[in-house]
Amino acid sequence: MAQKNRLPDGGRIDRTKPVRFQFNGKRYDGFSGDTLAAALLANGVSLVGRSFKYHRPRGIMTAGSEEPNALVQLGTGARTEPNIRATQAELFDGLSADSQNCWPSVGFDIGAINSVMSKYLPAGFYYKTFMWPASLWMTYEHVIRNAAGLGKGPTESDPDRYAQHHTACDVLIVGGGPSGLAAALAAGRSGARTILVDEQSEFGGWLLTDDTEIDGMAPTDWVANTVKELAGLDNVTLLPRTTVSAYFDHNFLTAAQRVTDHLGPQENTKTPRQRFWKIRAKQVVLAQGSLERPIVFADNDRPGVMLAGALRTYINRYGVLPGREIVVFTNNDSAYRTAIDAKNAGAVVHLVDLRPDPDNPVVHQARQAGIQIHEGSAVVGIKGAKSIHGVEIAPLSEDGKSLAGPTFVVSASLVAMSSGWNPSVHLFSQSRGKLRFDDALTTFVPDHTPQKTRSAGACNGTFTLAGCLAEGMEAGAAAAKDAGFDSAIAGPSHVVKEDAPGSMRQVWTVPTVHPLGKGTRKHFLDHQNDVTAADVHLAAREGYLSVEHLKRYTTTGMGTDQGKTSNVNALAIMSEIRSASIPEVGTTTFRPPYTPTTYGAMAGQGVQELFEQYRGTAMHDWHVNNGAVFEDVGDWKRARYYPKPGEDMDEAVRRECKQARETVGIMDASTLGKIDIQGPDAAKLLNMVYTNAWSALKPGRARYGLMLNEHGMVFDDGVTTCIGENHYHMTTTTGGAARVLNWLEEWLQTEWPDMEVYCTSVTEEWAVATLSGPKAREVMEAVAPKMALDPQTFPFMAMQEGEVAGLPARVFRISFTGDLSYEINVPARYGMALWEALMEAGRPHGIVPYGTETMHVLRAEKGFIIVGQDSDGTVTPYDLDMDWIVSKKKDDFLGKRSLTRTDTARPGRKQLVGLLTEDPNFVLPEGAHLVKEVKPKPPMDTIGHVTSSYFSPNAGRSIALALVKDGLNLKGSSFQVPLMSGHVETVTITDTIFFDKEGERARG
Amino acid sequence: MSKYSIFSLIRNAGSYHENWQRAWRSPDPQPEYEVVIIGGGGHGLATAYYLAKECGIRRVAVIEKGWLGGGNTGRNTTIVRSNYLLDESAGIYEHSVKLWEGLSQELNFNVMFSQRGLLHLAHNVHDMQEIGRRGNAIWLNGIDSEFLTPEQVKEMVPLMNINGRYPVLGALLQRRGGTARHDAVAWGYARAADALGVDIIQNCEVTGFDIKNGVVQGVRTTRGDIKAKRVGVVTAGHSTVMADMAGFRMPLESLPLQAMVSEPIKPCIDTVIMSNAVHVYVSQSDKGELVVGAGTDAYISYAQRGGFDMMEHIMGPLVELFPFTSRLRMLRQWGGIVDVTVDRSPILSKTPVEGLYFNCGWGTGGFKCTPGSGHVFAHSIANGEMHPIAAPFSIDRFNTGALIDEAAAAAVAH
Amino acid sequence: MANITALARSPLHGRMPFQGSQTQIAERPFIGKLTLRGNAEDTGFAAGVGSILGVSLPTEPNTVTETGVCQISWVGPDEWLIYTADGAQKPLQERLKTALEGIHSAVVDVSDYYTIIRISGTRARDVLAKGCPLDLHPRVFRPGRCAGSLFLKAAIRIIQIDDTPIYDLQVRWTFAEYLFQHLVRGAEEWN
Amino acid sequence: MLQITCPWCGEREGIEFHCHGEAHIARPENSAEMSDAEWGDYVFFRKNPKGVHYERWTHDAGCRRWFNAIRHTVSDEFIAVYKPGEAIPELPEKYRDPASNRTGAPQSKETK
Ligand SMILES: Cc1cc2nc3c(=O)[nH]c(=O)nc-3n(C[C@H](O)[C@H](O)[C@H](O)COP(=O)(O)OP(=O)(O)OC[C@H]3O[C@@H](n4cnc5c(N)ncnc54)[C@H](O)[C@@H]3O)c2cc1C
Ligand SMILES: NC(=O)c1ccc[n+]([C@@H]2O[C@H](COP(=O)([O-])OP(=O)(O)OC[C@H]3O[C@@H](n4cnc5c(N)ncnc54)[C@H](O)[C@@H]3O)[C@@H](O)[C@H]2O)c1
Ligand SMILES: Cc1cc2nc3c(=O)[nH]c(=O)nc-3n(C[C@H](O)[C@H](O)[C@H](O)COP(=O)(O)O)c2cc1C
Ligand SMILES: [Zn+2]
Repeated sequence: MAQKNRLPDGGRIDRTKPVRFQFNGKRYDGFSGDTLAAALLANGVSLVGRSFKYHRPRGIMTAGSEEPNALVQLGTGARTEPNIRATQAELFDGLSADSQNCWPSVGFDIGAINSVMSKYLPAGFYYKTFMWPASLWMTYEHVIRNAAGLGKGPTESDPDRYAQHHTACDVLIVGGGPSGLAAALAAGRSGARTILVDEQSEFGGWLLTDDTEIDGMAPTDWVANTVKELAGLDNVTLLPRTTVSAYFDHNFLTAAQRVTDHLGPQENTKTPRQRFWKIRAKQVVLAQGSLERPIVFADNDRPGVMLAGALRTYINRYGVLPGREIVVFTNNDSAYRTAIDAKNAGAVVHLVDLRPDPDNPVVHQARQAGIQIHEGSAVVGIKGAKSIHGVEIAPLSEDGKSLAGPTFVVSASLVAMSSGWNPSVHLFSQSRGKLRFDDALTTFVPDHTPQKTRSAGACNGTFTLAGCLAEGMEAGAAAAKDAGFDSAIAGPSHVVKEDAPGSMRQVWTVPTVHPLGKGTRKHFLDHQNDVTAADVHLAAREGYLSVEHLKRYTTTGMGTDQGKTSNVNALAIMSEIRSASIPEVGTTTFRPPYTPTTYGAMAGQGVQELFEQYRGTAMHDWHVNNGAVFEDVGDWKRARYYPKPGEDMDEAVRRECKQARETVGIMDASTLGKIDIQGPDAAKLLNMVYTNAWSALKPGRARYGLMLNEHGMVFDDGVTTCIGENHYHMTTTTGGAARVLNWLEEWLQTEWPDMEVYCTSVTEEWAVATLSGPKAREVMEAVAPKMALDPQTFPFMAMQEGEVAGLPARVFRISFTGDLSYEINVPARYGMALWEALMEAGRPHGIVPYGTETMHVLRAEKGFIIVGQDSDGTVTPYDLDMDWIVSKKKDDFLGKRSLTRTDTARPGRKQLVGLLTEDPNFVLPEGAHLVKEVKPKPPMDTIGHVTSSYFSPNAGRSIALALVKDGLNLKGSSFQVPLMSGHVETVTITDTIFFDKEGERARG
Repeated sequence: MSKYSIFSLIRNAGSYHENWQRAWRSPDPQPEYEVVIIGGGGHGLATAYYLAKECGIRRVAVIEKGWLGGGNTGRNTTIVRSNYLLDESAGIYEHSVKLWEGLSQELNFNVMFSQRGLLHLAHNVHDMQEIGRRGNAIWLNGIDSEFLTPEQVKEMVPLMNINGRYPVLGALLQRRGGTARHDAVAWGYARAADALGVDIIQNCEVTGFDIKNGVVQGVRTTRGDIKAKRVGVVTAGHSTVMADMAGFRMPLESLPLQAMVSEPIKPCIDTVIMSNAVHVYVSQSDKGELVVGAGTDAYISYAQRGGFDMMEHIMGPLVELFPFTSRLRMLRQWGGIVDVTVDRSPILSKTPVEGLYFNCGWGTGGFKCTPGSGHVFAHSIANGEMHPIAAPFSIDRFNTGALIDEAAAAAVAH
Repeated sequence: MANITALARSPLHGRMPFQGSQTQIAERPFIGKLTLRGNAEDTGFAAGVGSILGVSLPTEPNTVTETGVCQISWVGPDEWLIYTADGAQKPLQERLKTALEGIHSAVVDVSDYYTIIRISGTRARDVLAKGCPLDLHPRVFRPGRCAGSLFLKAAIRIIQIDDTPIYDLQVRWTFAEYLFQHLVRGAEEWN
Repeated sequence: MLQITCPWCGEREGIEFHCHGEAHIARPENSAEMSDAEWGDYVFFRKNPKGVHYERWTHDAGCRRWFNAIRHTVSDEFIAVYKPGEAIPELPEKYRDPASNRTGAPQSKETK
């Protein structure tokens, strides 16, 4: 199809590369180098979307990332993306996009009823209604929710990959227009590690639009030369298509690079779609340029109203003239160049200038070009809704508040507006920079920032090209110098011939025939969120005078464009209402990101199967191969049970439990934390961190200990063994390993630096297999023929080094099951060999591998606690009925003083007890509560809760542990446990040992 | 106060919305009030409202150094729930949820309290034990509480990945939980309090106290001294700064807590979802953004912004739990200053200075208690004795050891 | 003791090395590793260690000393890691212990606590940049330097071997798989 | 993300570090004689200043050492870092704030 608005030549598009795409199901042609917006305009498509609230028809307003209107749904299926700015989406073959927030079509949208109703829907209307009847709110809300939102999210997983990239540099330059390029030259030539970033597909910024010569060259030639020089410097990194999204403390900036987006969906997903840069810069040069301000006039949102600079970009950069009859509406000189270029491209142009007597060389040029200039006048209305067919113009009164003459209409399909330029101070502001209001430019410019950053060029309020180049050069050189590089060779300054810009005339709200807010016409500020000048007046009237209240009440600046085109206009109008200066009104806070940033890119490659590590032991593969079902314990994968075909968890666990007590079981205990502790003061350290006494422990002997935090609460437990003189091997819970090591280091390094102790984590150094059960010794005898295994030489709570299955091993006679147990530690590389040898040797004795679930049952049968399950960070050793482990003799240990605080020492605290259900087959759910008295329905007063609960095959019944108020004094009493299901179970409080009360088996 | 309703809206549309009244006045501070409340966040405004409404004390001023609701009230992820483990917590948060349930009507301001349900996901055995205990505790406290199977979770939230690295094993649901429109809460209380005569004074910073013989006499502000025999301090992240002015310390640390929103999209998540093991929480606002949050940064900061690390830490979990979010985009990120106690429970308390009351320590989770806290705090100040619901939350618990340790016991905040 | 080396398995046992055109990634299993702790300013300690290793310990932070037999890297102000041939670590540990008798110090065998993944090739730096916050630019990080840092959620220690560049990454046994997979994933885009 | 200077390793990315709150809180040696309130003050009550803060950090991913830092809690600027046992550095003039008793060097010169 013919691109009816495409100019016969010119532009930076590649006319040899036609590109086909679809919009709203219709096929169109464009060229490589187009953005979707440019291609749509080339094809004469001006109606692109519908607005958020009123569903007003909207077109394309800008040519950059500040676009508030032209948001589209890009792509389909798993790759669909909502809210993509048509002005940023580069065209590729097969691109397909749709209008969003409209139904059934963008041309005929039912939601446009809101526009008709708009007089009932002013800012904040929802706070005032939908309150009656109260019960209907959720229904109202449902309707509101469905009406809101813009595009649709995908519903599938993302097929693309993303990557992150850390980097450091001497000088980071944000923005590759003339200022940024000049800065990059200076910094690059100095030898500094320099990164130049620009969010567009090519460097050049405004120079891709403008025609002012530099050193006698066309600006694009200068850009090409400059980029070529920079590309040749290996200390310079060039990052086009990369948006610096955020500026954090200490010169840390993030940037999102679109690696393949411009190519469309990729078959080879190994190349990341986007790369997220994390940059630590010694020095930063901000050269972000400036954004043009729209003029707030009646119906300034119609498709066909665009920024003057944007129109010029479409003409010069994309070779598109989106209308043949154009009205350029301005308060400053810069739009004259648009008018001239449009005229030269063949359009009929009217210039409407708010200034009564513009008089600058460019004005004369425009006149000479045959452009009619309406001075001291304004556009006061638009004819047409889905497209423009006429523009109403009228002269303005001196104060700009009313019309000073009759309105006349000129035929036009396009309005190009300019109310001046706002420096892009977003990143500067994010850097904690303070802004200053510049009266001449009527906008905010950078003032000072605590970070090592400089602003140069248009983002610094410098709008001449010569000024931009000079400032860029200077900033680049100074930044390099501050980063330690001599910049004497920065290069000569550039020669540019241009006119000084003339003054401006601000009319913050252009009047129309009707008083503001009273006619059918609307003066839009925030196009995306449909906030009008009248809404600002309403907010002020109702007392939402603070700029922050204004923002939140009207939602101005809260859309996906974050008010890039609207904020200053909103402030200005508020300042007029309040008769305050604009700086008094102030700005809202600039926050990251500069433009919306893909979550996938920020997540990087750590997603899906690479989300988080699976920590597996040296024997992990064996468990997998033998059908283990795993559970997550922190980031460990632990074998939970080993079902035989047809078994469920209960059945498997019952079998494992029985067999482990009758013959011998084997468990992988490698995950326990292990810390090597050495030094003359090792015992002293243990005495401080454990509640019990450690001085007397002999080499080869082990002891159980409890650790408290300074609040007096149990936070870890484990067995520590004396390996040799001044040398200990501490074990911790699986989840507590890192915490305990940090705890020891904290005290050693900060509080007791004189203690001579070194701690080294050895958790993964050792693979650990535990043999447990009456036949354990027989198995050991088979695999460790050289070890003395008789209980006299190798008793309970002893350790011995030797050979097991031919492997170097440390064997501990400690037990978490209450049965005769050996914890066999070998270097991790032999873990699998050890395990296989033990299985082999155990086979004649009926060995059974068991998992964590069985371990939990076996230890509960013995009343052994699991810290974190039977205790929860509010439990003292006394609460656990473990007075025996709290030394009465030691002067001090961590947490000691807390145990005697009023509340901690109070009787009647929750204490750990055993529970027996009335029905021996009923297993209480963990977390169920005991109550004083069952009532027909809650609330009921509870006295405690079940912490552990299992069916114990060895006790032949269900067993449970519970924390119960004053539990230790209530043994023998019965209470009830009501469940949500309606079932009420009666339980009796007992002690915590359900099996082998004398404790003979472990010593065996 | 002229009433808001659909009728007033239609009527005002007729006059081009030119006759709406100011939501609240902007009075100059008077030399003396019966009660001064420092801090114009939700809690402070609610306190003032209930003082005027229920305690008959109308000579009340709320002193706010910036703009109303500009503290954590204006920057939180708006989760409301009362499914807390411990009886003391259940007491105060459920008291609050009950007030939420009639709040729009009470204030004649739609605070958009949306009881869309709130899910706590359990991803491992330990989580299951935790929700088991908490779910039962909540239920026995007479608060709604349900256990869901993974299949039921999937049905409620079809876009959730329940078979990820840490599969969903179950969930705890509070149907009466949900969200509310945070700004509207501040504005609604302000408007209603103002209508009862409360002076709301913005852009006025309290810089010191007038204390004689251990008894508070008034406050010093950037707009002059104001006398008051009873002063309530409700300054969230700045509580220790205030305590310092009064000469004592508080068991608090002020940490950055961040949140972020995505670009708005059509409804896709209808519930509030919280996961501790995968460490992210998400809901979708009425406007369409996904509101996402996580834990605090780990260092004290009054900068009211967070670092990038914490944001980044949320991304993996977010995409893990909701793979479709990978192609969505973050629109805005911000931070608040939250005052965190060791036991993650608030402080509502008398202080060493007579007549000076503190309401703070809400940390990462006090928005939900805005009505409840204001209500019991108002009664405490009015009666000179802490309201029974507030009494357990005294500062003294850090000395006696009677912590209300939601953190240790349940490891859930927000 | 019987010959048991055939029974040994490393954490990446059975994993094929990644042989890309621009990046190569492979495990270097079974390197003897000792953690050495002590006070470098204590002349007894320094002399004792020197007598066994033949060199003085690197005391400049994040540097490596090579002896031909051992590679000794600085870990902290009182902590070093010694790499040596597999099998040599136990005798070395014993000799160090003997030489340091009576001096507060510790020598711990951590050979299996960690493994080493070697990454090399022209894209090695870019692959590392995907998860490691260290500035590895040749102006800053060179052969002979080492540092403890992170690769995403894995704690690593990194030593630069030469300018190719080649890096050795030391990682805990249970994070080896995670690190390896991430490095391979990171390298895939260029191969 | 902060950039932090480890007294040993030099400038490193903040993700390698962890903050552990207020520094220079000596563990009381006479806890048995302390009242609940005195003990509670040691365990729970912190300065939490808005301004200059003396705090403890560890270089977890690097050299695993604890060290002290002086940081401004509004600007998040690191004013100084120092090793345990080293004398507390003098505060530059511009950070001295006589109005607040929370800022300024800790009372005890102990550098534990
Ligand atoms: C990112 C984030 C997410 C959160 N998510 C949730 C959530 O999902 N659910 C939930 O329940 N809670 C959440 N919270 C916590 C919740 O926001 C707070 O607990 C709650 O809003 C506190 O309210 P407030 O009124 O006490 O404090 P604020 O709203 O902070 O009000 C305190 C006020 O005191 C003022 N002030 C301070 N000093 C002075 C002075 N000297 N003079 C005068 N005025 C002063 C401040 O300017 C401020 O306006 C979140 C918080 C954050 C930051
Ligand atoms: N009144 C006027 O006529 C007027 C007004 C303003 C600007 N100008 C002209 O515009 C030019 C300004 O030059 P300049 O170099 O300062 O600005 P520029 O607009 O030419 O370049 C800025 C560049 O920064 C990029 N950018 C912005 N934010 C970014 C981000 N977050 N991440 C990555 N890239 C980002 C943009 O894509 C753009 O390419 C001069 O030629 C000047 O004369 C003229
Ligand atoms: C629940 C919630 C939803 C929000 N939604 C948006 C939004 O849609 N657009 C937006 O720009 N900001 C949104 N914000 C963020 C605010 O703009 C602002 O960042 C926040 O209130 C903190 O204030 P500050 O950034 O001015 O410091 C939202 C904030 C909250 C608490
Ligand atoms: Zn270090």
